[in-house]
Amino acid sequence: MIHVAWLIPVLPALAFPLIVFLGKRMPGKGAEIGIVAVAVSFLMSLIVMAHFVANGNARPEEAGFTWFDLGGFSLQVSMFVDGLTAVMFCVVTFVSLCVQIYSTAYMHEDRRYTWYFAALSLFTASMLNLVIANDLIQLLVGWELVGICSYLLVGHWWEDKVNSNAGIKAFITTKTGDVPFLFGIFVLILATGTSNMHSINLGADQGAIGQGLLFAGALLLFGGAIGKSAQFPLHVWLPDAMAGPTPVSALIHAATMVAAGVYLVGRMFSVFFNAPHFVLLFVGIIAAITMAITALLAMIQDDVKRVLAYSTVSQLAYMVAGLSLGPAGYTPGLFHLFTHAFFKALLFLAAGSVIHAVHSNNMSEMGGLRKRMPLTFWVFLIGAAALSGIPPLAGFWSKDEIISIAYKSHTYWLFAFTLATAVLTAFYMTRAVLLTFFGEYRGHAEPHEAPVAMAGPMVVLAGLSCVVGFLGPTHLFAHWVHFFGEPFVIEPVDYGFAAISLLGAAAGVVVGYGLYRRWRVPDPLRRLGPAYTLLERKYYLDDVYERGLVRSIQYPVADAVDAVDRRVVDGAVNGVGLAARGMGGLLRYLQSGSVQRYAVFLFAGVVILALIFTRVT
Amino acid sequence: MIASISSQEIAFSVIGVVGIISALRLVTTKNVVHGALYLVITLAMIGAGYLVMAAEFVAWVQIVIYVGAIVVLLLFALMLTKAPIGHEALDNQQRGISALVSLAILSGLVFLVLDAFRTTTFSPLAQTSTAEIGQDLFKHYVAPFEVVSILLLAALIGAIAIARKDEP
Amino acid sequence: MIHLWLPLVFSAALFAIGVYGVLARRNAVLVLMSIELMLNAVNVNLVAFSKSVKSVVAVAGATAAAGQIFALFVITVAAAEIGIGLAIVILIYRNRESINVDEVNLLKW
Amino acid sequence: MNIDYHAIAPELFMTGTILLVLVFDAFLPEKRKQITMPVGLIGTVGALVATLTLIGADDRITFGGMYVVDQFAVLFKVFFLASAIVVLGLSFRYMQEGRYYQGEYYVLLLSAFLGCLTMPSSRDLIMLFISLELVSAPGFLIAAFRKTDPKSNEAGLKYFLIGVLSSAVMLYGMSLIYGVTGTTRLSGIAQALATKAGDSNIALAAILLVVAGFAFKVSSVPFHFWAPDTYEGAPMPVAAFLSVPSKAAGFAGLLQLMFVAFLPKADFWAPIFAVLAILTMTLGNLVALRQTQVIRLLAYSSVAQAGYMLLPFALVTTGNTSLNHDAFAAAVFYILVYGVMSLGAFAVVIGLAREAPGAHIEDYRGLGARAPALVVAMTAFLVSLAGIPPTAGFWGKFVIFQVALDRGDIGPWLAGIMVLNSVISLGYYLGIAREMVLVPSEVERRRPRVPGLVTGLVLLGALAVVVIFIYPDLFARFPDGATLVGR
Amino acid sequence: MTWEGTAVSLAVFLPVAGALVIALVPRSRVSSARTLAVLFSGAALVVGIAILFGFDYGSGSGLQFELHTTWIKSIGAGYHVGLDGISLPLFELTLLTTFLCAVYSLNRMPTGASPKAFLALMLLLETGMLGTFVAFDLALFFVFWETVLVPMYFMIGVWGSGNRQYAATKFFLFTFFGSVFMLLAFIGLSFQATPHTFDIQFLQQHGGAISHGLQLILFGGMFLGFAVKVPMWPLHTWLPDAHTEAPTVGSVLLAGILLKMGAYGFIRIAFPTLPYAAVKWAPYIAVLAVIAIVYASLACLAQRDLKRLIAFSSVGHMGFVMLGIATMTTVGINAAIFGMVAHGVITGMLFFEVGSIYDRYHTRQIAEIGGGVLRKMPKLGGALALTAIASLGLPGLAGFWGEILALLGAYQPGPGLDVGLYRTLMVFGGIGTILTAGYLLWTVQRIDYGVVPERWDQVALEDTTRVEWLSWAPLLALIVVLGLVPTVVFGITNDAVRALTGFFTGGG
Repeated sequence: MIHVAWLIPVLPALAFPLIVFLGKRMPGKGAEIGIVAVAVSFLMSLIVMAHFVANGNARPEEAGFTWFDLGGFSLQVSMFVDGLTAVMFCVVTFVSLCVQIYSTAYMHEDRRYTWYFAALSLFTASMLNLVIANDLIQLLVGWELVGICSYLLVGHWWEDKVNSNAGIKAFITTKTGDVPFLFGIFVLILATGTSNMHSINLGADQGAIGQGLLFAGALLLFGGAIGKSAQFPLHVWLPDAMAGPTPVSALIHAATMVAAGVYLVGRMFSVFFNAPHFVLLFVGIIAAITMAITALLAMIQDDVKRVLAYSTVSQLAYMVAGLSLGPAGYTPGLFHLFTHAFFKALLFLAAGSVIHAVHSNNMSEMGGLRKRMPLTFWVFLIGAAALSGIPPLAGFWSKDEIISIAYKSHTYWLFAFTLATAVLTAFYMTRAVLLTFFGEYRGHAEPHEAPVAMAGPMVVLAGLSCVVGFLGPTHLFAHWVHFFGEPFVIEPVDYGFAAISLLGAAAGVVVGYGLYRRWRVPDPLRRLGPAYTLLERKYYLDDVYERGLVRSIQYPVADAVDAVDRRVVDGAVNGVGLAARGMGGLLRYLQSGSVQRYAVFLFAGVVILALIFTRVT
Repeated sequence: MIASISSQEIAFSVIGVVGIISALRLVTTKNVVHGALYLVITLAMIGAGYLVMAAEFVAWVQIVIYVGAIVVLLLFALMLTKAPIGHEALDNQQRGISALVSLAILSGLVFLVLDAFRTTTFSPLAQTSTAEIGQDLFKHYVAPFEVVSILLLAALIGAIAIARKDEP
Repeated sequence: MIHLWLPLVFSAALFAIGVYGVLARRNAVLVLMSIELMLNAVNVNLVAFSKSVKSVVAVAGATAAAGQIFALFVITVAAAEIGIGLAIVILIYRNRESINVDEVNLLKW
Repeated sequence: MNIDYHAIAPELFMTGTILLVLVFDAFLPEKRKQITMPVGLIGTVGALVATLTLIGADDRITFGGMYVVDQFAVLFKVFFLASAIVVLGLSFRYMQEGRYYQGEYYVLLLSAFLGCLTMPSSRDLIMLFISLELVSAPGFLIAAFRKTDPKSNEAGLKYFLIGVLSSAVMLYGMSLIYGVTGTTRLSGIAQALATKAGDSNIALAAILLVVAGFAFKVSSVPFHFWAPDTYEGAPMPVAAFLSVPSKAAGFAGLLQLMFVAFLPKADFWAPIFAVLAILTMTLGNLVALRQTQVIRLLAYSSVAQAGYMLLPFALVTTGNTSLNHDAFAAAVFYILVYGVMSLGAFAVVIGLAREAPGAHIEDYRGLGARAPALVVAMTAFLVSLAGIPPTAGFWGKFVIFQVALDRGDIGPWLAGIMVLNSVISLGYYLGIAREMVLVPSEVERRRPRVPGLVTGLVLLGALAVVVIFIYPDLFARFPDGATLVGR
Repeated sequence: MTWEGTAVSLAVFLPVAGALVIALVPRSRVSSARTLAVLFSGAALVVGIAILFGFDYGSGSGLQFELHTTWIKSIGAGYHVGLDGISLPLFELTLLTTFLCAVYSLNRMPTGASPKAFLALMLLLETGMLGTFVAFDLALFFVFWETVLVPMYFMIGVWGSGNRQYAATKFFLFTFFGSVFMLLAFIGLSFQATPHTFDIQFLQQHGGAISHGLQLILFGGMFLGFAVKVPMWPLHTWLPDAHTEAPTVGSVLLAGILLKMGAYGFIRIAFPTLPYAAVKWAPYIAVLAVIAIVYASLACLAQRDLKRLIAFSSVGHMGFVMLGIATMTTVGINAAIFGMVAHGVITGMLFFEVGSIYDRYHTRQIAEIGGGVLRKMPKLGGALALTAIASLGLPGLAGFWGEILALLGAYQPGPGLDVGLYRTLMVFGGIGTILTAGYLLWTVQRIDYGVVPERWDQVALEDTTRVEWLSWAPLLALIVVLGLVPTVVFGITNDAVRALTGFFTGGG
């Protein structure tokens, strides 16, 4: 079965053209094609997973065929299936399946319903391709394709310029990270003569790649991760990307695509690990900055989706932080990726349900929904608790592992950051729950509970959010996903650290409850004064990018280039033409019309020629 | 530079000076008819020069065609065109540059001639006779002779067509 | 015995004077006369050379009388040219009531 | 003495034709004078046939070496007679409708063509001089043939004055050549110039003066000033005559002088030609950019084209026989190609003379829609003049470039200047095409009534331009085989 | 006269025969001219497809379907045509694109003068373009090269829009300016072979023997000719004008094929015949190429005219092609050829779409169209979005491989080239890809997205017609196929490119 694992991405890929060309004529307007395809993929993923569950140290499955030969090196379409791949398969196909089922209801009245499902299928296929790829270029293909799908889906409601702007911003920002990523690929290809990721990893392990090249390669690759996983300083696109339909956010911007950067680091971990130590240090620093600043931002958002978005960035930073701790953090980092996918997708779907009901994203127009949408409330609460690190839910286990590993590996500063972020996380999630579901209803629409198609996936995800966490302390996950042969440091869960992180979470919850028990205008955090403004302005980063970089290139610089092109470059061309005409205009005055003047020229010409050419001895 | 001056040279010099002076008058005179007369003198002096150089056939052709025919033709033209008299009427505005060009040509040619032929002399009498010229003309130069007749014919017909007053 | 330079300088002078006349005179007939001076200068050259070139190398087509015959052709052609020139002058006079060469400048640039 | 009558049969035919036309003219009633043209045409065709019999024959030397009929001469004679047929065809309706003295016109035109015929056979200074005058003198007259038009008078006067002055300069040079070498025979001059006598300043100056006379004929700067004024003022077929047969005759003479008589002094005169060529093409092209009267524009264009044809002369060196031969062939080939394309362009202008007698460029607006065939042909001619494939003019330039680059030294520089000039020239050639095709006419105009004969000639010319392009060997082997006797 | 020997010539000259036939169609039966154009270009395409089947892909480095006879003895030019792995993709692209243009013209003929003339010129143009890609004799190459000028001049000048006369004249003069110097270089090159020859294959094998100084000069001459055509910065200014003013079919052919001729010339002639000069010139070419990439994308941001924007984008995309060539590596040159084919397909398609938008809106000003095309005409808008996304180099679509592999080539340039410089250029090229994505997405946003402006709301605008689909579908399919299965090009080119790089890596 594992030999045909390649079918997992291929099925949704086939679904895409089918939906595009036939979808409109199907009874379910194409949705069923996508759902069936991804459902089959999911089942196959489970089978693949089972293979690794059955045997934690099963050999990775490699296969491939030549895509094309070019000069000396040949490019392959190939697959590399190991435990990590299998886990990712399951996550992607499962979340995609949930989201697609959910969307049949959520997007019910959308005018581009069919196209929406086509894009979802394309995304799923691309993401799965990214996961299965054993070739950097192939991975890049998937990498960019998920980017364009994100662009298309974020801008799905492009009638409103805000949405298409967000799509462009998402694409361009991640593309900015992709360029160093591309160069990193070049470095590794030229260093090893192959783009096969497994070979490159082996090469790095065996010391076949020089330190300098590893350094450059790893840093540049991380550039891609910064873009895709929305790490500082390229995190700015993700909150804006919330402009897309909420299920899209759940799938792409919470569970899968944004995790691709983390996955990349995990997949190429030999390169990072064997590179000079500074690389992982740098990765950790970036992660620390990101998790802190975005958690702070999440505190003050009014838009529930933005809260979740910043939270996502922050949690991604957790994962990255985990990986930055080296082999010890490898499994926890990826485990957090795994658990986060469930509860964050759940949170988004639940938020979507709320938004669906109240026709607004803003928490200031919600409140008191606990009674009107009890199911949604409960699942949201489960998600929030999981995210906040309340045991025994999923987030607790994975986050706790990272925090404790940070401490145990003597990376105390990172420990401090992770712990502080945990407090903040608990705080802002408490705030979100309170503002959304408690107090009085402040909205205008008539809220109603989600239909079955939406509720089902939410319930399933909620259930999973409760249980998947136990894969951590039971070390099952570590058996499937580990670095370098053997699972790393398997030791019993350190309840001391669990207590610390739980304490932190509780602190966050308590403060949040204290502040947001009742609906208050203005937000109590405004009392922070200038600090609040700083957060409100998103540390002015968007302003710097937007006004300083994008607008200045888009208008003054571009206009200047255009002016230079017209006036100077083209001006020179036209100037030559005008000069020729001008000279012609002057020279024609020689033709004065007076025949005797002509005769003067004639004789003078002879005399001058004679003077020049006759040798005067 | 002149080792000895022969009588022929004296004669030629005199002829030359007269010819040049009248030529100069021709291009400076204020009266066109006078100009024609100066032309006659110059042409005649040239003919005389040919005689001194013992090229008598050319000399007589010179006198007959130029003095006899061409000058008359020119005089007719002068009368037909009622040319005005006076400095301004006969000269254009570029006398200065003309003089300059003319002097440049003169000095150039004189330089070249003296440079090449300072010492060359010839004895006129030892040379060709009219009979020889006639023989050569019809022996070697029949072709141009025939062609030039067509030229004259064409010039004649064309000149008539052009100068004729009536409209076709 | 004549020094060759003597007729040649005479010819050069005539030629130069002719050039001056052509360039500086505005009356078309005078211009024609000046042209005659130039052509005559050529003839003086030819005749003088025909008397002196015997001493030059023997080359193809070097006949004794070539120079003088050349001069005869020049005279003939000059006559034809004068005829043509005068015809044109008269034509112009008929159309413009003037034969000032410098006024003939409809066509220019 | 024995005269080779076969050798001079074309000239004899032509002479007979001239006399016959004269007789017809005398006896035809006023309204039927146009019949003189077919008479002349038949005679010209006869002369052409006579010339064709000389192709491939041995070189015929007659009149004591003064008159030579070699393949070079035959080639040019065929060319002249062919262009004579074209010019006659172009003249027919134009002259008939324009109240001209038709009989006299054809007599003069054919006389000038007789001069063209004798030119490439003339291997003697006297003969060259006479031939040149025979080409020029009737030209002076027919340039002024629109008698009531002051512009035509002016055209004649200017052409005449510059022509005669140039002749005088040339004759002065010839007299000096004679004085230095003792002969008027071209081969003799070459012999003498190869000796010490050729080293004198006066010999070099004489060469310069002789070149000046022919430079006038080919309208090289600074002897070109007559050309634009005369082309513009003269009747259009006369302009066509001046631009092609007359110019080609000048080149025929120049080729013989330079490649026979003056070849030993090539190192002296080649740089002069370099200067003349550069000045000529550059000035011609630059000024042509500013012209709005098409004939005048074509006149400047023909000045510029003369510059291209002069360029191979600048590449000649004393001693490098094969290179000299290539330069010679390149010049001849370009002249022949130029003849086809330039006559074609004039033919189009003449064809449109009924609608646009002033030949102003605005008159041609929107012609693309009204006379597509004519415009296609005109485009072919213009593109060819600019030297762009797929037309014959391209190979014309190509061979010149080839020789120039083979020459090395100044050759590449000259080629570089020439290509720049090609670009400039394209500016105004395109200008004509633009007015004809791209700019619509502001006023409603009818389809032009183009004489059938002219249309036929135009299309024939266009076809020739393309055919020569596709297979230039058809044409290019002539100059290759056209050896000059005495060289 | 075998099929092998005549097939190429048949494909090259069928269109010109068609042009003649069309020219002879009487004025009253003009509509049949359109059918004839489709027939003749289709016949040529059929020959091309037959060649595709007969081509031996195992030996792409050698000339196939070769015909080598004398043509002009006096000049030394031969009629030498054939196809190798480098020519074949471009040859087929030309056949296909022109055929599609003919199909498109069935009901989208530019207004103006006689359609007969337009179609005849288009076919004449096809012959010139095809010939350029198959000629293996410099003189023949040049002839075909220049043959495209006249038809294109008239296509722009007569059937173009607004400022067409200026644009047409500029196009003609500018390209002619470049090519005459190239001609001089060709002739100069021919004299360096003994015996003198214009045969490209022969010259390639003997390129190393030419003195270094002369090589640099000859390369300079060729550079002018090819660089103007590509066009490379700063010789590009004819392009925006010409593309903008040309009728749709003219723009498609200009962008789709004509520009490729310049880059092809570099690959086929300049680099292999002058290996020493190539190494010396390549860094400058690379620098100019990268300037073009960045400059063009910046200029694109400033364009208000949709067509001009697309036109400018060609400058940038050809910058990638030139960067690939200038790396002098197998990867880079393969990338360049791929990039050319991809750009031909993509930009050709973009111009089709822009043309169709113009046909409906009668304006090219982005602000006047005002967005909402995707709402108003979902098919047209969708096709535009797809093509634009392909243009920005998305993997899985055609535009990707040319860009990425050109950059890869720049990371490790050929022997003798400054690695530091090329890597710096690579970085700027990478920045260029971001800017490219930026302006293309911005353009899609401004055209496709948003609500339909009021002024167009009530106007009935027809979505893509059947004939449009007919002429677009192959290109759209190619965009996807090339992206997913790049072997369709690389499989053909790789051998030939390897053989070619041998001339300057081995012989330099």
